[in-house]
Amino acid sequence: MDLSLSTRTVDDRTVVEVAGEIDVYTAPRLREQLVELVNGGNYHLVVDLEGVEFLDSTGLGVLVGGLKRVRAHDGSLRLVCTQERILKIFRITGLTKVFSIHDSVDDAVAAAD
Amino acid sequence: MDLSLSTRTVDDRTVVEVAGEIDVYTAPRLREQLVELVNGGNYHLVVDLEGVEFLDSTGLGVLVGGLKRVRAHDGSLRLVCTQERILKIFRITGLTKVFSIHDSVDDAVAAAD
Amino acid sequence: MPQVELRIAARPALVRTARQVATTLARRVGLAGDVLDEVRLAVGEACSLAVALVGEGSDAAVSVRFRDDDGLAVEIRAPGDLPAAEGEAAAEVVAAAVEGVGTDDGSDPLPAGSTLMVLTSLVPDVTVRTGADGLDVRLGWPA
Amino acid sequence: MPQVELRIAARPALVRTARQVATTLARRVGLAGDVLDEVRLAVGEACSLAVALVGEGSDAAVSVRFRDDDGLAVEIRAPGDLPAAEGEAAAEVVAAAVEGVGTDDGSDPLPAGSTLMVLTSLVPDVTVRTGADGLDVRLGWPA
Ligand SMILES: Nc1ncnc2c1ncn2[C@@H]1O[C@H](COP(=O)(O)OP(=O)(O)O)[C@@H](O)[C@H]1O
Ligand SMILES: Nc1ncnc2c1ncn2[C@@H]1O[C@H](COP(=O)(O)OP(=O)(O)O)[C@@H](O)[C@H]1O
Repeated sequence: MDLSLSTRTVDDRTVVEVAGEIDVYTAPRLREQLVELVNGGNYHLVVDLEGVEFLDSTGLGVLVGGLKRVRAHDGSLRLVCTQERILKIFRITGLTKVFSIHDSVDDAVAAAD
Repeated sequence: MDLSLSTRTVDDRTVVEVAGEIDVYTAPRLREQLVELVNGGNYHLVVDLEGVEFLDSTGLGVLVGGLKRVRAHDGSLRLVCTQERILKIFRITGLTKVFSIHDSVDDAVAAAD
Repeated sequence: MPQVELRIAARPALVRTARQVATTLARRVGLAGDVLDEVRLAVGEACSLAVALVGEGSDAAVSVRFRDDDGLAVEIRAPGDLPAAEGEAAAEVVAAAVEGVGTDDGSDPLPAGSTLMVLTSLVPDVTVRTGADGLDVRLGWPA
Repeated sequence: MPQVELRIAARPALVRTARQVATTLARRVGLAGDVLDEVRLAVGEACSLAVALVGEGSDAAVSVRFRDDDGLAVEIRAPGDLPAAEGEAAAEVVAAAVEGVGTDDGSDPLPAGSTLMVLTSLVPDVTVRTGADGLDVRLGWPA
């Protein structure tokens, strides 16, 4: 399955719903999406990974890159993920300490910054 | 999916139910099964291909070989197949004229020789 | 998917691997439905011939190359020193080379003729060639 | 499945193909459940590194070899003239060689460090080596 991206606004947050595989081939499209949002003044992002089937370290790199970009504007990038196989990769690389990871989009949107 | 074989008796017919892939790797097992049945005096066979996902010309060769073996004993080998993708291979190779192909095991068992 | 090559040892069990890779790549270039089944079957047929030709004892590999320049092109090669022939004659050359390999145990001969029938019926572009460098089967599904 | 080699052109799109073949073969040797995911991820990580190292312009191929002597062994190789190093040092060599390749357009650098973290966490036997003949990553899942 390829990558699919869709974006919507919930309260003052921008939710990016990601589905499919985030790897060395598809990650550039996710990066472009995040860069575009930040360039468009959206500094509070929620990236919903519930539909993600595969995530590798290139994908992690893009998420870390997105986090740096929003932080440069005092923004936030929160993740939504309950899938054990995806969470495992964040744990292995120590990124569970870097990202706020939520159980649902509602939770992530409600979280204070 | 690998090949699975199961054999049962219906009236005076021996029904061989085949499931999975019949190819150059698995076909020898089907051949052994048919040879064993014929050696055991079972000359009226019904080979049920409804569970077959893949059949190549090696598989066809084994079925033709089985037909020759039972015919040497005035027996019969009938096939059960309604799957278009499998029937197509019999059609391409002209084997629809060689085999009696039935819509159900009941039909095949009921058919007179 | 400009260039993928799969090299398999000459073992029947690996023909399925070649079929799976072929199906994956065919889907990738946008083939779908019945054509996918045809790619799977045709690549499997060609690889079965190639594996039989090389023989299980050998260290030589069967090569399956995929290109997507225009639709899908798959080239299956097996090494071997064979008389030069093309088409049906090439299929007969392979059948003769393989004959006796697996038939002494009462098994059914490899149906090289029906392999070719399947290939020519299913594949828009087919070339089967034999020669001093072995067997070369080219299958093409133009876009 | 004694010996299968997949050779892919150095294109990111083909890393998925390598992952799919790896998963297929891992299943074939009897691996299941979480381990399958781990094979998929680890082979993908190593191939991503290898593809980045070779670079898209190049004609050189990335090679992925599979053996099943004892569990599953996968060896990923990419040509290149690199300083000799092993383990973390080798990952740094690759990171340095790749650096600047894809970063001038504001993209994020290839996380060679986290690649190695993923590999060493997931794979029972890992060796990463660089040298005059390029990158060599060996992954092993003993039976
Ligand atoms: N792709 C990645 N995979 C795993 N860890 C990463 C990745 N990119 C960065 N990190 C690590 O995440 C941590 C925090 O990253 P970040 O928030 O960007 O802070 P910094 O500005 O210190 O790099 C750092 O320790 C960094 O090494
Ligand atoms: N594997 C095969 N695939 C396709 N056709 C085959 C195969 N094996 C045999 N045939 C063809 O099937 C036909 C009938 O076969 P069979 O009943 O065994 O008769 P015969 O004894 O004349 O070979 C023959 O024309 C033969 O060429």
